Amino acid sequence: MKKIASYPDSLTEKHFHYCPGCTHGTVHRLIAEIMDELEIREETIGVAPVGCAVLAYEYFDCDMHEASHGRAPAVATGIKRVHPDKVVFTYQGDGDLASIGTAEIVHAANRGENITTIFINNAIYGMTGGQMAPTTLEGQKTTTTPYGRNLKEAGNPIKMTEMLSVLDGPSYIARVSAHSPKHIRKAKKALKKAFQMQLDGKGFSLIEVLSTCPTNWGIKPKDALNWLEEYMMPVYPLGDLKDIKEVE
Amino acid sequence: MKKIASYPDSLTEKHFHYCPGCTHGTVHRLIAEIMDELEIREETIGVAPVGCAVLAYEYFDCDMHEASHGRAPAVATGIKRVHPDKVVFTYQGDGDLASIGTAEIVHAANRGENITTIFINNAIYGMTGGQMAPTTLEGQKTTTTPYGRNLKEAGNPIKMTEMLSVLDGPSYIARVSAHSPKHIRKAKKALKKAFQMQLDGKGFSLIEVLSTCPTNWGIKPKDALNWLEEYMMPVYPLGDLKDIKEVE
Amino acid sequence: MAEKKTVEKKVVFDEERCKGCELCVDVCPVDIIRMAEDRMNSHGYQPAEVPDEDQEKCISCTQCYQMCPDVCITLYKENKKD
Amino acid sequence: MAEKKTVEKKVVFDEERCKGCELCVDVCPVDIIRMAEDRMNSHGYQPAEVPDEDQEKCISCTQCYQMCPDVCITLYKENKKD
Amino acid sequence: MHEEIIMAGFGGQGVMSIGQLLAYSGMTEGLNVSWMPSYGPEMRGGTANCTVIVSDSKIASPLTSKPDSVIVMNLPSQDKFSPKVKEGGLVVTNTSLIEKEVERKDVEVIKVPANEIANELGNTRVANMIMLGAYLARKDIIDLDTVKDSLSSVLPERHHGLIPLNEEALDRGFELVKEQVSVK
Amino acid sequence: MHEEIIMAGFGGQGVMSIGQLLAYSGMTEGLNVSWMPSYGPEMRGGTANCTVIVSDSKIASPLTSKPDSVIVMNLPSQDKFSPKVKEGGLVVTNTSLIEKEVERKDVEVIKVPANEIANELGNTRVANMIMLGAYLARKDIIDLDTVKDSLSSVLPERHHGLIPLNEEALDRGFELVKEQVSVK
Amino acid sequence: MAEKVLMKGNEAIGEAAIRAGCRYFFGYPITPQNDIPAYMARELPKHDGVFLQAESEVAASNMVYGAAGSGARVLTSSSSPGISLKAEGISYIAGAELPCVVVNIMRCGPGLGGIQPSQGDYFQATKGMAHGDFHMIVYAPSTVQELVDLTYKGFDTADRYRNPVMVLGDGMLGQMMEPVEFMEPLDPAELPKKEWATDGAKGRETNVINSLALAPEELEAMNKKLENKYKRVKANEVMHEEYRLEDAEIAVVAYGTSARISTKAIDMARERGIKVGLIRPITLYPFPEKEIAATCDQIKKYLTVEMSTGQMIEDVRLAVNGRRPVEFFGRLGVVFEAEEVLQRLIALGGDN
Amino acid sequence: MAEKVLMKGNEAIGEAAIRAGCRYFFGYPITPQNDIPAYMARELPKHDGVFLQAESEVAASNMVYGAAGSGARVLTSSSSPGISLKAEGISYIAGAELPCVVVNIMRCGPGLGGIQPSQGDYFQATKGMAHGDFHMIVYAPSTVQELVDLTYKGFDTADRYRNPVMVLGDGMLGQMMEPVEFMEPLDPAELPKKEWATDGAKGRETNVINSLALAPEELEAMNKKLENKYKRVKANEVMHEEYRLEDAEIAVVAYGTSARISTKAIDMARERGIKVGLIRPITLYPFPEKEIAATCDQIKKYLTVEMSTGQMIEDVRLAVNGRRPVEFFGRLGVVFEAEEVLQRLIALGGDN
Ligand SMILES: Cc1ncc(C[n+]2csc(CCOP(=O)(O)OP(=O)(O)O)c2C)c(N)n1
Ligand SMILES: Cc1ncc(C[n+]2csc(CCOP(=O)(O)OP(=O)(O)O)c2C)c(N)n1
Ligand code: SF4
Ligand code: SF4
Ligand code: SF4
Ligand code: SF4
Ligand code: SF4
Ligand code: SF4
Ligand SMILES: [Mg+2]
Ligand SMILES: [Mg+2]
Repeated sequence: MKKIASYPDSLTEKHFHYCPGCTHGTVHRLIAEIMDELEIREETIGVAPVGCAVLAYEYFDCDMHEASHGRAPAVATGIKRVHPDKVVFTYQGDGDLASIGTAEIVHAANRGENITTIFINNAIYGMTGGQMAPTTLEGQKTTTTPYGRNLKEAGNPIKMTEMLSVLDGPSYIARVSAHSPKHIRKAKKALKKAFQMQLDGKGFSLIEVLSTCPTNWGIKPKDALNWLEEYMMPVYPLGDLKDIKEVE
Repeated sequence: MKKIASYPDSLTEKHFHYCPGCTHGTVHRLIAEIMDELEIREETIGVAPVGCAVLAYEYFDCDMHEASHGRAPAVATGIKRVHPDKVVFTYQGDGDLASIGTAEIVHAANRGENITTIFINNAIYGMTGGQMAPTTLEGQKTTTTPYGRNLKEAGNPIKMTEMLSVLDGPSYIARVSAHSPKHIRKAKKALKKAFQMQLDGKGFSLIEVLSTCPTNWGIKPKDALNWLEEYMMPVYPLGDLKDIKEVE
Repeated sequence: MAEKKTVEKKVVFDEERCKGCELCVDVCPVDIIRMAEDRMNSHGYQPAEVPDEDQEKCISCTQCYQMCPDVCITLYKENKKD
Repeated sequence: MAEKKTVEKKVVFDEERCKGCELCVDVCPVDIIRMAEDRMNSHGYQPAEVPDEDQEKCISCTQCYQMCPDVCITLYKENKKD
Repeated sequence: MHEEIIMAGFGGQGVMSIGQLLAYSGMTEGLNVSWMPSYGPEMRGGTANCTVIVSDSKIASPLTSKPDSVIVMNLPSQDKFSPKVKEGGLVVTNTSLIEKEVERKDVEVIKVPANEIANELGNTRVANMIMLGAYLARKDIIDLDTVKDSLSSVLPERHHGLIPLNEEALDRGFELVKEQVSVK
Repeated sequence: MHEEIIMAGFGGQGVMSIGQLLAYSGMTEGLNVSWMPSYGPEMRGGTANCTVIVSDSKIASPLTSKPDSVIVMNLPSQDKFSPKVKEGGLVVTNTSLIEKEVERKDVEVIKVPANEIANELGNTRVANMIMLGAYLARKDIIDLDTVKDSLSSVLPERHHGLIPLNEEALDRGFELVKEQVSVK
Repeated sequence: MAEKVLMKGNEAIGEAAIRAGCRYFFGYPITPQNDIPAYMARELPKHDGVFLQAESEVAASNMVYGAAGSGARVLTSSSSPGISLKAEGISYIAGAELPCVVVNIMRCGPGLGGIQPSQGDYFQATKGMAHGDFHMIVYAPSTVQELVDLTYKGFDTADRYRNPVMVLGDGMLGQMMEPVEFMEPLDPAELPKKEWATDGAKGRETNVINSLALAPEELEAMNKKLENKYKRVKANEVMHEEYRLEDAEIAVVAYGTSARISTKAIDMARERGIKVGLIRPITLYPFPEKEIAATCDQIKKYLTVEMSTGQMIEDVRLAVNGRRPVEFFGRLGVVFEAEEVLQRLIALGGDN
Repeated sequence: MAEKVLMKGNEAIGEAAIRAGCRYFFGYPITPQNDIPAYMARELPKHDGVFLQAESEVAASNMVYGAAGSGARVLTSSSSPGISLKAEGISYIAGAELPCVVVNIMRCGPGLGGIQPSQGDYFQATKGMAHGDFHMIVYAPSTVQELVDLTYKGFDTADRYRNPVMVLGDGMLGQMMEPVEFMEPLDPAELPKKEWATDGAKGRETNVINSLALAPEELEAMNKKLENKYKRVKANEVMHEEYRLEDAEIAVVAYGTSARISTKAIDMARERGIKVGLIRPITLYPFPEKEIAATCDQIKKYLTVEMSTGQMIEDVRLAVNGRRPVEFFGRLGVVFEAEEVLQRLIALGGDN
């Protein structure tokens, strides 16, 4: 018998602390597989966010740097400027990237900083127990929008990825989803391309991954996958938003 | 003889501290005229930035609130939420709005905060003596890009206004210029519309005004007008970028 | 069939990692994954399993592997060359 | 012409506000604005002026007013109804 | 009277609620009470616990490292907290999920097949109330009726329909122990 | 020897440069020196000034409120700084731009039509050097030649072509005062 | 007397603020204070108030700056790292002399640290919050009831002095539930009008909210004004409490959570015949300096107890001014137990 | 001996950093320190270094966090309000135990304040920089030469202790020109390799830069480790200077600009027969506590002189510990003159 799918080398043995069915884990696996496939584990420095993925540095078996909340792009910039020949990626949640870290991601993108950003959009603040994220949907109930997000008061679900695509700096920006095997495969392709862009020196790339938070959405993992497809995808349509080059 | 143009009522008698030929003054006058014309001086609370316009609170003859650097949109949000029936405007430079204050302007815009923002883009940090702004042009020499702005290292001239136009919150976004009487008249029209939008409760509006900084560009006031037209306008094309409604 | 002593597993679960989210169950096109009802891992989760009798039915589509957020699943396939 | 004692000014400058930037000079279509060479204000600037003899030439286009960053200029026009 | 209790179990087993219920009941009876959760990013799916103190004097710390009693609803909780109980203290353990014996000889152990009884009542989720009832039967600090009366104040309104079931669960736990004790 | 000088004028009149030139020259002659600009968002188009201290002992503060001398190149500067000069101190004033007399009787005043002389030399911008030359003629703290030699170190390279002109300007200011003084 | 309710410290803060007439909350989530924003998000709309989740703590403190300048009673809350991000904004609020209440439910740092209760932000709260010579008035409650009382009072104090007020709690106080009584709610419409607020210059001179002073003399004047205000605060606002101090020879000095745990240690020590009492600063700024100094004749030794490596101890030593030894007991990251303090008291009491 | 050059304090800092092997600068403009970034922007490219103007101080301090974690010698600089914005980042850097040098060219606050020189950030620099129990090592130069020497030394100290170092100057020191000598430049390639740095886990265990510790015990351990480090710092790194102290009965305690102005006042007072000398802390953290305490037998009175409303005076009082009176003279917003200090000394000396 031959192994056709198994635990990637670039993950440590540590069990994820994520809730049952949380797709943070899925994306971790994809990144690790890509590190395996591109053989860059020993060349890579990952930057962990503050958010549910705060312990990402315990899972990725490469050098890791924990950032302060929202500032992963700045931390990554510091690292990349010192080691332009290494691979640097950031992993950020929607609170981290689209709220407190707005300035940092906009400017890292605009500088075309040669890093790869993985942006986990789960429409909520997972770690802190389910507050509104800037990407929370209209009408969605969270602990800080107990009556459902009201656009007049709490603003609109923010389209960070569309917004960043307007800038000149980024080389590749795409939105993918982690809610089905098919989409997960596509997500991996996009992620791999984003890393390849960096290896090719093309500058900033960002992949937004629509992700679930069964715990704070208050539904079962399976239902979370459906909720994502039914409610999130229409607001955050999938696809490439910017691509300066085709990587084969 | 009848007066056909004179010092607006909504300006105090204080002399501007701006350098000779600096178009900050021009924009001040336009705003004051609009306050006069809309008869809103006593209803208006202006928010001054940190930048050359830091003393704007000495010039506008309405209630004024000095903000910390870059945070005028947040300060204005605080004010507007307390006084939703008053007119609130912010006046910000390109360092203030497009650099340190990126997160605050993005989120005020995205919330559709019912305020009016005047964004003075002079492609430089005026007040601090001529450092690179995020809007500084490629190759432009400043004290922090002494060899000319190099896009690879210092990033791209940022298109804040285009970027903000992608969001759902704003009602009216336009770019105008203050380098000739014709353009100044157009600028006033746009500014007035932006205030009118607020009065009509339409939400966030922003007018970017291309402006000169003869002192830190190191050229004569007249030459600055030409430099703006020749070099800035191609990078920052004028026009309406977003408009959810026609105001007659 | 009588020749085989132990089942050669095609679908192996790391039960300690499993959190019983059931995401793998749904995506299996041949419906062989189920939640173990007789045991719990040390975190209190009932792990997913493919019963021995169903192991052969696996068509190696890797859907379950793709879907498992906790990377619990190792998949094997008969060597083609045999 | 002999009837008038003092020139009725159409273009009046607040000389203390003026910073001598010369922006008004350029935009005047009838070219009547010039920099005063004989005086300086307290800030050390030579203010702009329209000489008395040229005041009448002003066509009230307001270009100078529009352009002046320091809002130094007040413009008058003959009353139409006269 | 001064009683320090830790209640622990998997997230979702309702240990926080019985803690609040107990504290609330204590307050209604005019006692000093405090309720303190373990908080923060517990490993997701790990254990949850809270500490309740009921006392007739002022409560200094709402935490305790040597509780008088623990109510443990799963194995990790038993492993973690039963060693901490005071000598002579009480462990109420959920034998439905915990096969392992409490290893200490110097504490009293009350065994409650809480999930089984709850299932009998038709809803696993009231296993917590059964545990609390059992505890209350042994520790006579608060009247069972006070606790029942407090249900409507502590349970969120949408669960008020379940109050009778919860009362029944409290009773079942209570009776179970009263019987055991009287048998002894 | 301890000399505290303030030089002041409109922005663009070059008072900062003559300050630096003086400080640099002092350093070359082995003296302790400091140069301190007024900094920050001066009202744009307002006055600029700097303080230079040249001393044979350690310099405590690089600022002074009672300078030994002031060099003032415009009226606002004269209004602001001439009242601050020590009793018996020196005011070097630019009569090309300042008609007003220095009101104090207890200080020495040297009048230099700096702009006029500079215009004679063909470049208004060297008025500052004329003022410095005049100052140096009266205060014998640093050798004029040292100052000339320092020009190449202090002026930015792109202005090195103007060194002869600057030297001439220094000389003209210097001579003007030497004459006045000898006439006296 | 009002009915007692069982309430979490964090939520009690929210309710107290609303009863104090606060109708505006701007904040950003952070553990262990998330119940405050959640409470405000739920309750403020019922009072026509505004809850706004800001994009960051930096933005939140500037929204507070704006709202406070507009004359509103306004609350923000956060926990340690978030408070650091509010630093610049708070300095502006202090510089512009605006009232507001800032809650810090401390967790353990530095950096991301952990979410365990801690008192490691004492220095920050009382001395070095941000650049420049300013102070917040800092209240240190030790029970849920005091969280309520001091939050409520905080709004008054803030208005009276036009100064930011901090309520300094920790994760334990914020998360625990205790019975609590509330005061009658205040109607914000009946609060005195703030004549200086920016609410549109209708029929009056314009108002300007500002902390800039370019001329050195103005700048000094602005700072002198603040300095004088702090002198008034020091003279009038000090609060502290004493426990079993009458005949004590050892005094524990502790605030907040540390103080409540220390009372138990003191009771235990008293049982063993050790004459020990408690001095509990309720205001950390102004610090009860004179009040502590006044005990020096009687007290032979002081023991400062903190959940930090020793911060308030400096203020205690400044108060005692060398007249008596001041010892320290502290842990951080871990909430200590009364027994641990007792051991220290026994050691100290032993050589009496 | 190297040649003397006449240089602005700010630029001298930049040159000293480069000579110390610093090749990375991340910062954001602010008066009165703009010559530092300008210098670095001009000079770093000549040394294959990186100058990056960050989008904000928050971003700058996090870029420093990243670069320091990657093993580089890295500099950032700002002035008071900007330092407040760096607070959270600095706390992370301290928590993760990373070396870097942070320059604060103080201006006068609070809020926007003014750009006049000030020493109003002493508390912030030495005590309450941000949340949590950590300290920066703080150098307080008083001449341009010392700006150079201490910046250079700062990089070494930072590396040795894996701790952020602050060089605390003020607008006067940053803006003034003085003659200065430089040391030989260091080649960064020859600095000892930082084994802990994140530079790709080639053939080794992975490195993690982190300040998170969720378990209480880990959190306490992390803090204990820091505490022990600070003890070592206190034992080994104190620097101070004395001037005319031998037979003095009054000691002025002052640092930086205040100290240099005070020397003149002391000379003037000496001329009048007042026996006064100067104690000048060069490190503000660790503070020369023992060194000051050692003078208490001889000195009868202390006068703390600061450009603030009185911040360092607390550390002086803690050192003196009540044995002698400690008086204060200070102005802020305005740089005081030697004469003003002299008057105070005369007043103090009068009742000898
Ligand atoms: C300065 C600061 N502010 C707030 C927090 C609290 N905090 C931790 S994670 C988080 C948001 C997490 O949400 P997101 O980024 O969407 O990640 P998720 O947990 O959903 O994956 C917040 C607000 C913090 N640690 N630091
Ligand atoms: C927190 C903080 N950082 C930096 C500064 C310094 N600063 C003042 S204005 C300014 C930038 C001004 O540029 P811009 O916003 O473009 O306005 P302009 O002067 O060009 O009109 C900076 C960096 C400050 N005051 N506060
Ligand atoms: S809280 Fe949400 S995002 Fe966080 S681990 Fe749980 S499911 Fe995932
Ligand atoms: S520095 Fe530039 S922007 Fe500022 S006032 Fe002068 S010309 Fe205008
Ligand atoms: S690989 Fe496919 S067929 Fe086999 S168990 Fe997994 S999902 Fe089922
Ligand atoms: S998807 Fe993974 S974690 Fe979930 S039940 Fe299946 S094996 Fe277990
Ligand atoms: S109004 Fe027109 S014509 Fe008259 S002075 Fe001005 S620019 Fe010239
Ligand atoms: S435009 Fe205005 S400021 Fe400029 S020269 Fe003309 S009048 Fe004077
Ligand atoms: Mg999220
Ligand atoms: Mg600008």
